[in-house]
Amino acid sequence: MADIADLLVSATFWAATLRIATPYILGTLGELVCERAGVLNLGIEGIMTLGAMAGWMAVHQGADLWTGVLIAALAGAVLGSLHAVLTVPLGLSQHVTGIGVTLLGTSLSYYVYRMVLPQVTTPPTIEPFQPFAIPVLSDIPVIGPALFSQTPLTYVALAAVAVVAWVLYRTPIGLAVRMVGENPAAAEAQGINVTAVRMGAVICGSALMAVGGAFLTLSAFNAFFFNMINGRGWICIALVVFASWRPGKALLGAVLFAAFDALQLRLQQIVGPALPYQVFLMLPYLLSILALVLMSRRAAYPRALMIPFRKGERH
Amino acid sequence: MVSTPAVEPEVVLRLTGITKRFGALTANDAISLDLRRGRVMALLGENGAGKTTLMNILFGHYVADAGHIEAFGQPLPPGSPKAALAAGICMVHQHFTLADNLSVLDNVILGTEPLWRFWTDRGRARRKLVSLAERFGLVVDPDASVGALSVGERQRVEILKALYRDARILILDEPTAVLTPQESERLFATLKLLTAEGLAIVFISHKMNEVMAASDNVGVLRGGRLVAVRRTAETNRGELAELMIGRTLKAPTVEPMAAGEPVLTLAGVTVKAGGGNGQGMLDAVDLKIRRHQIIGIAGVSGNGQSALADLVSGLIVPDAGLLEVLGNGIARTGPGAMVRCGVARIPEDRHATGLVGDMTVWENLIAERYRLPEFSRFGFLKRGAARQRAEGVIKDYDVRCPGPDAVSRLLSGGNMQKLILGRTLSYGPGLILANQPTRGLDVGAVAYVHERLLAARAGGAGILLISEDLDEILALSDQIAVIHRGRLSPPQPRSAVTIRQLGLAMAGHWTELSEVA
Amino acid sequence: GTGSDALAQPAKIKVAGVYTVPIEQQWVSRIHKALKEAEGRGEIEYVFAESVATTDYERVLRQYAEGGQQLIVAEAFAIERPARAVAKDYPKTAFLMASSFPAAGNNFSVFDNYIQEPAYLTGMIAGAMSKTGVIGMVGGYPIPEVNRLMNAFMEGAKEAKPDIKFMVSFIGSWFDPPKAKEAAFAMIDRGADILYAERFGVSDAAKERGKLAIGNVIDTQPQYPDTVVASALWHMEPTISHAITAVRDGKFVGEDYGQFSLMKFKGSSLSPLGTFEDKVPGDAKAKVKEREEQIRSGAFTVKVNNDEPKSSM
Amino acid sequence: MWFEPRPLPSAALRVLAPIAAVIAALALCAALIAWTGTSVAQAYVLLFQGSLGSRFALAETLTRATPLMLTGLAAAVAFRAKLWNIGAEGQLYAGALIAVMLGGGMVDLPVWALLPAALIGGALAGSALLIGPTVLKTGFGVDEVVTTLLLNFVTLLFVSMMLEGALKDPMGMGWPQSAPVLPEAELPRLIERSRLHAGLIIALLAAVALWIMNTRTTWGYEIKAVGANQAAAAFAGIPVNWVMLKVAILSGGLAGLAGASEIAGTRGYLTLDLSPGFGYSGIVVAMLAQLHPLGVVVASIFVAAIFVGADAMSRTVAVPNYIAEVLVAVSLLCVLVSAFLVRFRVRRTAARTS
Ligand SMILES: Nc1ncnc2c1ncn2[C@@H]1O[C@H](COP(=O)(O)OP(=O)(O)OP(=O)(O)O)[C@@H](O)[C@H]1O
Ligand SMILES: Nc1ncnc2c1ncn2[C@@H]1O[C@H](COP(=O)(O)OP(=O)(O)OP(=O)(O)O)[C@@H](O)[C@H]1O
Ligand SMILES: [Mg+2]
Ligand SMILES: [Mg+2]
Repeated sequence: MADIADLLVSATFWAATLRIATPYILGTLGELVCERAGVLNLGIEGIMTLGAMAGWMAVHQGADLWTGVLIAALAGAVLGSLHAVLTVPLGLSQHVTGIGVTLLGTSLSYYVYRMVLPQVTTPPTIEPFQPFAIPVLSDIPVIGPALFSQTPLTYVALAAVAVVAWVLYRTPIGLAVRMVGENPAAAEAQGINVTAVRMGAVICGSALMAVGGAFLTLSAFNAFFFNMINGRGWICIALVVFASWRPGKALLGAVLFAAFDALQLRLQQIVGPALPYQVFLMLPYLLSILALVLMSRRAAYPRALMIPFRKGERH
Repeated sequence: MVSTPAVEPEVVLRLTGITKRFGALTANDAISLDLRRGRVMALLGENGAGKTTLMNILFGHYVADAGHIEAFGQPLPPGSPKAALAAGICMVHQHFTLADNLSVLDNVILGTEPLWRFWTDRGRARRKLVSLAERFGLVVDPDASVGALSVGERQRVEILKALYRDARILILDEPTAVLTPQESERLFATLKLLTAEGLAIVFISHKMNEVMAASDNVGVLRGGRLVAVRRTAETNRGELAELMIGRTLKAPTVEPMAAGEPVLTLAGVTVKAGGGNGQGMLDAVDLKIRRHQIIGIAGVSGNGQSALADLVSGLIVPDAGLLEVLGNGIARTGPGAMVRCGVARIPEDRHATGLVGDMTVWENLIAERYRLPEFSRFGFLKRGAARQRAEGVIKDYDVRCPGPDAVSRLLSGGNMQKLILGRTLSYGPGLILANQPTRGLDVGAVAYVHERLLAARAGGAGILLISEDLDEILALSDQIAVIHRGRLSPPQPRSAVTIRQLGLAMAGHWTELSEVA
Repeated sequence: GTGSDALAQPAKIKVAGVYTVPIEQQWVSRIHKALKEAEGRGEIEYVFAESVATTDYERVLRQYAEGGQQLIVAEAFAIERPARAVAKDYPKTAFLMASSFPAAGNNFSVFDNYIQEPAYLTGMIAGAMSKTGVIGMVGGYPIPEVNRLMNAFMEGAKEAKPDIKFMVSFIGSWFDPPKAKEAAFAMIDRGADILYAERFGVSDAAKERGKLAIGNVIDTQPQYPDTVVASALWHMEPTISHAITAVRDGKFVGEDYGQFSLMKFKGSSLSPLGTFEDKVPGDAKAKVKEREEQIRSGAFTVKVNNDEPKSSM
Repeated sequence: MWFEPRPLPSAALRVLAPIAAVIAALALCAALIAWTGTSVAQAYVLLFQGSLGSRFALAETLTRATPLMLTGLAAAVAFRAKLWNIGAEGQLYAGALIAVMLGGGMVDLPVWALLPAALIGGALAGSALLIGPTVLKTGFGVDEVVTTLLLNFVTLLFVSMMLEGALKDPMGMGWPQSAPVLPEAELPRLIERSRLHAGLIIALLAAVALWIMNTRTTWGYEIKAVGANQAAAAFAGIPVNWVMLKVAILSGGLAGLAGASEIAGTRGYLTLDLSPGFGYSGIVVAMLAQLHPLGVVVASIFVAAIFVGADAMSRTVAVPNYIAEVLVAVSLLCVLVSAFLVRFRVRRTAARTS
């Protein structure tokens, strides 16, 4: 027990937590932006895979890392706009379209990867982002090494939380996004182009998710693997609900989830297999379901989530 | 307002040849219309005449198939609410367009500033809103969540939205439909202030007295065509009604009848769960309905009518009190149980709860009885029997449709309502729940429904009539009760109440009603 | 029918590889490489299918068998029974399958990565190189193929430093390098200075933190010149050429090819120390050299221990 | 540009639309195939041969179609009631888990009862797993999309725990896999030297039964009404929650049965890679079939044929086998769009009179 307590106050543990959390933070934020605008994006798993592949591939083909991030975002935006076109102006079922987008994103990523790199016997690698200690801040005991010696994309993710929160709650466009997710007819009556705002949100959200995917290949690791996203996208979907559609809570949820994972990896070595490691892995899912049940009655979920809005139709 | 100055003010809005089709239906047919500064133009017309469609085109929700619009001499780009707003046109919709989860301020400022800015100046926005509210007597808390507001307050927010944008042309689509007479009066006082400042107003209403009192001009739509424009001062109710429906209207006659044994008894019925924000529940309600008797329930929507209707429909159970239907004390109630003991239920919203739009006519007809031996055996449907019955109802109730296999979504509202009547009334019920039975129907259909209800009354049914239309209540009921905040006033004979008293009672002043008793 | 015709040039043998994972995966890459080389020498015609879901695995086997492939090299691990059923159905086709179970019949041979010998040697080196006396080991799942190498490695390390401690964790996935990396970081945080890199991702963690790593199956020193000290290499060439010869001569029978992965048959080896040639202490190198000789000569045998390795901290 | 509903789409349009969609999908993917330098025509011919062109190919296609048919029916029956069961994957594993336990002789059963017990037990396990989310939906308004999705992971982890724990095959050399079912618990083969097993018959019977249920029975009637307009159904006296529960039992049961039939029919024992996403593909199948049970049969064979054919094609010409999934994904999206175009016609913004 003392071991575990030590662990929980160690800087390395929290540094690991933040590292593990980064793709979840970005993915959850991306999904949150989509859902705030009223569009469920189950394409997240495929979009993250495509982001991971595209970003990595760009760097492997000679681009620098930040260009890689940009390309990942672009690729995510492109796949996201497919989801956006099908679900917003056409108003197709958001679940099914999302599953189709995931299937397309993953399979297309694998296909392209294999086409570009047909005969490899070891996974080709790139030089990934290195941890970057922010001067002064990283010297603060415990918090410094935990928070401020991360790779740049982690800082990007943390900044993204603040930016998304600011945009949603403090700017006119954010109000428009929230409004089209609550009552698109009302937004339209105020001169807001619902289709454009929803599509824009889905596209931007998808770009964020894709950067979350690219973190895995450009920062957390240096090669692209099939199955690399490994269900992380689905977890983001749950985290959005867990976070009651709020960016701050999304950060909290992602960090909590990651802390469980980091703890699990360490507990295996401390207490050995006292509990099967699967139990730890299950916890975040079960907690999310519990959170859903607890807040279902008063959840401030976007009222127009999953309800299509076609211009010129009776509502 | 009625007196017209010698010089007409300038035209601020001009519609020319507006035509709009939905599939085979022509909702607007070459409509041309002028609106002048500081004037109030009322639009009249039956349900489905195309009033809302016209306004939706004006405001850019729909794009017209033909025709064009000029505001202040400039052509208005079609299909863009944004352009309409920029031209100073604001619209208060028939159904409120507010986001419940957002604050009043958020609802008001949305879209009033360039989208691409780094922040919103809420302080300034709040000051402007508060000063507007004070000037026009539209007090509402800017930080309240819209979901927590009453209907009247929401209406105020809608108007504030328009004022905040410095509207020069204001469209009000049936703004008084959900207000008490007193709230309506307040609204018209506000409108007077606005026109004095030069605002031009279009308002749509079915209430003739409001039209006569508040408008300068009246336009009448029928079947999508603008059949007449009149100076309000130079016309009268009779002429307008005839223009609207093409014939004069005969009021239904209610033969006096001796009431029989009770078919519905409510004693101290209380419903706690139910409608949102504390409204819509029932509080110790007593009510008795007998055979050959129609009891009308008047009230502003959201005061417990839904709970009362749901109770009699079998959708909810009372938390306390006694409910007796046709001699059965109802303990384990449910829609099925109600149907089986002889209750006919006409729901408030035929689209949402009355019919399953994507199912056929025959499927909808058996919805209440599909598990009875009449329509199924061993879990298999007797499709032949069901179709046969559908054919019978189609004939008896004059349901205009291609046949039993027609998809009911494609029926017009009147025919949907006939279908529902056929589904329930043909079994000779002892109790009828008629919840807004004629809402959204054209006059012919309204007359048909009334005729059927009166026939059922003559045949021995007791009828619970819930309606927001006071004229309907006054025309059909033997006795009238008013519901307010879940409490039901004692029923009064129809002859003993006036519209004014009802209006006050609906606003909670029951004493007005009991004084006459 | 494998008979050669009148021409001096013997007909190429048709070989198919069927893999459940992509060909980049270390394990499969060794098989793929050996077959590619045989193809390059003109001995075989080689086709393969990668990332075959286990559900589809039997079909692919059957399709290759139906399609006239003479030798099918594949993994039978998760589909042991169907694979053996297919072999029964196609007695004329030679099956060389990775398996923990014995060979069967006349056409079902088995092989596996029995590279515990070089693993033992890398353990000796790791033991000698560790300053903290703590070694971290990250694996996918505790399966025999992983366990026996880890166990041999641990034995070797203990020979070099009897009081050495181990941390073992399994990440529950074959393909999550970021996660393997995190597991490795966790071990480094707790004092490990040498990591046994069973999965991709572990060496990266070591590299990032300036620690050392021991490779497994393939030589990753070129990618991590300052990190990977030594690796236990697997060479599929002896196994493959034995099988090809057997098929060509019509003498293929069900036998256990496991021995061809032993050092004696050059089926495995200790990688050259390369960049670490001068960094590994001389006496350690000498001891390793000695053991290596003994293993080759048969004077020393490394135990095959398939039990799940446990942490000793 | 906007979309105007068609009052009554013609039958021809409804039949032709999915076909046109599939052709569009093949055309779109032609670009990917052309990228490899392979002749597109040859590739599609090979795809056809590899999926339907021989007895063996056909048997394989049908083998792969069997679980898809069952998960497709699971999705179709649930979606018809607007119960968005995204959890067929987890339910499939739950079914497989129970099937392998019962079929492996964990409970003492007479040999003749092993197979039925494994199948029924598997189906019930799938049902049980969907009942939770359904009750949460009807009782608390918890979105079932998220709960069923999350339960997939929980179930997989649970199965993984069992496979590394209580159910681990003592003869499995440490692999995370269960002991095999007894031979009596295996489904009989339909064709010698192929994997085609009686699970196909079960799936076909299930499809026909569901079709009859949908069109002829009160259950089908209730489900349709609840799915099309829940409020109206409740008002008419249809017990909505109970219908939802029935749907959950059916849907989860079918998905569970898919797992049980894979165990008893093709695999014999349980591993964590029993299903290459059959649960998710079932959704694709159901949508392709527009939720019609007999359509599911066709659609599952179609999806299986694309998978098997593209896989075979990729092994003959140099096209990566990931093309199979790309084709399925593109087909799904095309079918969605085509279904939309059946319901709506596209209109240019008319009469921009300005
Ligand atoms: N988006 C639409 N799609 C199809 N039909 C429509 C649409 N909007 C309106 N209609 C039809 O056009 C006709 C005119 O409707 P509209 O709403 O303008 O009537 P209204 O005069 O406002 O009636 P009410 O008094 O009920 O408000 C009706 O028959 C209506 O069903
Ligand atoms: N959304 C729609 N799609 C197709 N046809 C429609 C649609 N709306 C209306 N129609 C057609 O227009 C006609 C008029 O329908 P509508 O529902 O407006 O009648 P209504 O009498 O105004 O009923 P209600 O007031 O209850 O809406 C119907 O016959 C119907 O076929
Ligand atoms: Mg209407
Ligand atoms: Mg209207």
